[in-house]
Amino acid sequence: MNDATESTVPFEVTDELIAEHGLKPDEYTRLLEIMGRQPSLTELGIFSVMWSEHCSYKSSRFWLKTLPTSGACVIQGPGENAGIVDLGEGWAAVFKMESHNHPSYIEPYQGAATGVGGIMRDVFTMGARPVANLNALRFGDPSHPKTRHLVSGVVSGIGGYGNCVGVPTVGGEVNFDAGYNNNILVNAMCVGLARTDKIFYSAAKGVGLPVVYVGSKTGRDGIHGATMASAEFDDKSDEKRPTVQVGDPFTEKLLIEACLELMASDAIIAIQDMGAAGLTSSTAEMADKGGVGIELNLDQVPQRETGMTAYEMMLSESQERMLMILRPGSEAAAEAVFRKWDLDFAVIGRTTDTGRMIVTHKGKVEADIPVATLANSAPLYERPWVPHEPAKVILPQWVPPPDAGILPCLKTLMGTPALASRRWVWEQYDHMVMGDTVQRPGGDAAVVRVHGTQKGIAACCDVTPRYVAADPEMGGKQAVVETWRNLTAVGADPLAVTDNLNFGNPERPEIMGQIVGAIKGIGEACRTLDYPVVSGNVSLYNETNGVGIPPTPAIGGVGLIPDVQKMASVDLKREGELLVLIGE
Amino acid sequence: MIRSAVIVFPGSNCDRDVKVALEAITGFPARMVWHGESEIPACDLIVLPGGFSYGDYLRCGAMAAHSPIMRDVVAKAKAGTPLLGICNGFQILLETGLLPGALMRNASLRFICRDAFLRCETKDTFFTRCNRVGEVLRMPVAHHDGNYFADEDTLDRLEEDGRVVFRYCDADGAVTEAANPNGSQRNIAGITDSTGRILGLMPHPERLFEPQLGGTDGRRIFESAVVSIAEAMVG
Amino acid sequence: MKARIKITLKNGVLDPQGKAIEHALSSLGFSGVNEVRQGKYIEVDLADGDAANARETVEKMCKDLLANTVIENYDIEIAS
Amino acid sequence: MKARIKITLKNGVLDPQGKAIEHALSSLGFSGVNEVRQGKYIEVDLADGDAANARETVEKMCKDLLANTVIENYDIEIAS
Ligand SMILES: Nc1ncnc2c1ncn2[C@@H]1O[C@H](COP(=O)(O)OP(=O)(O)O)[C@@H](O)[C@H]1O
Repeated sequence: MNDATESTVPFEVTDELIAEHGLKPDEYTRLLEIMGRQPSLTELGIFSVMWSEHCSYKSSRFWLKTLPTSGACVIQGPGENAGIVDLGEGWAAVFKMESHNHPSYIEPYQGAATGVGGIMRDVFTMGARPVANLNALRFGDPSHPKTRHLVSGVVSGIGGYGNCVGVPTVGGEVNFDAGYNNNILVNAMCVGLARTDKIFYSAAKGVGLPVVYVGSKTGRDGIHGATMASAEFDDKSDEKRPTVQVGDPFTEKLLIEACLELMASDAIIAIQDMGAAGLTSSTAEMADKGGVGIELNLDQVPQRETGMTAYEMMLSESQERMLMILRPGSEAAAEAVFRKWDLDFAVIGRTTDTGRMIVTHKGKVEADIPVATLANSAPLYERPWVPHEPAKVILPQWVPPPDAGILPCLKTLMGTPALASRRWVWEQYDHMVMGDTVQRPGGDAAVVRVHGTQKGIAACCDVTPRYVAADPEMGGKQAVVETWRNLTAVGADPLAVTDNLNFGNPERPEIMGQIVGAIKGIGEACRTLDYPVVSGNVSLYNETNGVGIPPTPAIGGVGLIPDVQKMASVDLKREGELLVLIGE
Repeated sequence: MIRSAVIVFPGSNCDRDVKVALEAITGFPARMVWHGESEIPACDLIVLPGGFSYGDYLRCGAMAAHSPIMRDVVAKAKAGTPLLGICNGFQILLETGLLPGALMRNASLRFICRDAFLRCETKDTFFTRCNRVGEVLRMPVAHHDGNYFADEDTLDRLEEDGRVVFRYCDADGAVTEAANPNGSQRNIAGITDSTGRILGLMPHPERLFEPQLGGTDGRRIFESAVVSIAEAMVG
Repeated sequence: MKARIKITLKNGVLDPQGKAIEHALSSLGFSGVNEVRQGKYIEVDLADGDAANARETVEKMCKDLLANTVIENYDIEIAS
Repeated sequence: MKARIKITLKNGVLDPQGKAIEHALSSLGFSGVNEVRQGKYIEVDLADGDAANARETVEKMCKDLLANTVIENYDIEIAS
């Protein structure tokens, strides 16, 4: 063990410092055992983000493993930046959904915008051009004083980012419930298109390879963002505000074009976006997957601010950045591509055969950690849970018919926030850019053509939290099945799903019971329908002062329409046509 | 052979859409020209596409108007090469001064993406010769800054010279306030220069040029251009 | 009574617009630009003629609406 | 050397953003607001230490790029 580690920042490990890093006392003990010495501040920061709920899935991983993730169409299941399914004739759909709940509550415009930016990076990282964005949004009671501000900020943030990048936002859902008054949900989904022989992965396979940083410069953005995303809110959360990140969709657009341009050559061995926990998790994951060590020289990292410490650079969540492992000798050609698009490009390190992640800054070793341990040592909790007692069934005949008559009731229903038209939302999204939107928002599922072909990709997202609250397992199934129905309704063959599991504090057994129930339900429905889960995201601790959100496992479904001429849509085409009701 | 060129700025995002429409309608490949080039190869039509050049930062179109390629765009347009600016392209045309006025933030302050109806006000331009005056076309708008502004004198002059090409209207062709999606003065959706060869418009004709996309009204602008080009070739 | 309000991004908050302007200036041939930051400038014309009152009102306007205090600072100048 | 630039809409030019703010202020209960106008505020940090030079450069930046002089005025303040 190398114990020459010095920190440029003097510090003392206090209980507060450990707590501030979101680590429990026993987790810190475990860290000490792994390191065999006291960690430097940078090392403490690195472990804290890697072990955060957000990065490590420590509460949900045990149950996520029960989901069906394989199937005839699956090219890549969970475990990479996004899932991939085969569309035939050399085409693949790459997709994933991810939450940006906490940041969006604190700064709705930027929080939502950076959520969209992040999920698009997950998709184009794999070699896909993003072709459709969707989003699942939950807000509090419409009459709550904050709701209006949050809705308008989130919607314009999603539009502001997606419209500028030029990827159509074609679908999603918006709902209101007092249970989200203090914890809104912003789940963004992106679908991309790739050629099956041009898919890129994140494993840094090979020793002595250049580690390359591209995109925007690093600033002190969102330091601790990843741990914040897993910490409960309290009334003092206003104080955490400066960790908000600002998105730069213009740079993202350039980054997409530059990455896709370089991907057309054979220069890239591995690539990964710097999402939550930025440089830390991208380097750790790439090195771990490749079975190599990695050396970083932070002096080479493009910096936006002066005097940044190693700690800050390793934890920064500055947006619009990517990390690549290049084939030796291709640096100059790669650099030319990024310079053409006015993006930063820097070789910041090298892969090694030491199996260690060694971070140096200003001539000092700031972190020296075994890669495999760092990437795989996160605690795994099988948290106690209590099965949820399903709510009593209510039979229709128990509900008295309304006095007012059907028509006024229908009008009232259509005017409620739950059912009212969402046109106000999707008209703020450019849903037609790229010229392939053949079914616009407002129907059961959106459809975009596979560019230059007659194939269509159908996508939708759904969940009804009320059902999940009443019976997590049934509610989980219902959400999966609803996406299935929506895809079939436009004439698509459903292929696979992504999910975004939004819940309260998993350390409470009744919440854990909801999580377990919902995952069981989702798993069963997906297995039965041969409709595998290829990617997803978990967002826990969505609660304030001990009150959790309604359980909200959002499901994003993707299907294939072999010939868009045969697509179906909701609009009634002609007068005098027959209406048929099928099903029970 | 019809040679069209689409200028690509950093942040353009309707460049491919326009290329696809141009190629489908003219039957010939369209050339993409990077903003950093200094010259556009000789061509019969130049298009400045929609998008968010330079992120729409500072003012929409302001930075793109200073791109190296714009010197040649302006020179060629002044020498008679037809020039079409769509959405962000229209904003760029105003920033270069090739067309008068400015596009301000939408009156609602919101980005708006939906079909709009346009009344064609003149057929005496390169891009509308196949239209009827008073004809109603359906075309999508998708913008945050499409609120056309010019001072009263300029507006009067544009009207007198027949340079207002399209106005927002309802499905029946009535030019009403309710049909105005963005607060544009006098419901103006598109204007031309005095020669009728430079057209700037906010709606996107390339988004409705084939039945699968939901309509074909957008074709008309490109078809007029094709007829005009063919006629110029015949002489 | 006029209030002139400058709204600027807090230190360290990314300013994509400023960055793009910086870049555009340099490609226009302006050298020696270290940094550009873009903010908003708002003029509010108030009926109230009392400067102290006006400042207090405008302060509240900034907090409630004009500035996004999560990422922005504001600076108020009252002119008669 | 820092240049502070205020860019405002010319008189008579429609200001949708100002109008919307005016409206929002009144619905928040702020009364007595005659008018609101929104402009831009840009800070340029220059390497050059000479105030007269700086003003001239920034003047040119405004004309060339920062302001659209068809609809906007600008005002430059040089601070050291
Ligand atoms: N609810 C879920 N269901 C299935 N897979 C999941 C779920 N949540 C996360 N995953 C998978 O776990 C992996 C890690 O996800 P995540 O940490 O969100 O990626 P990122 O590094 O992009 O943030 C991904 O491959 C993701 O698809």
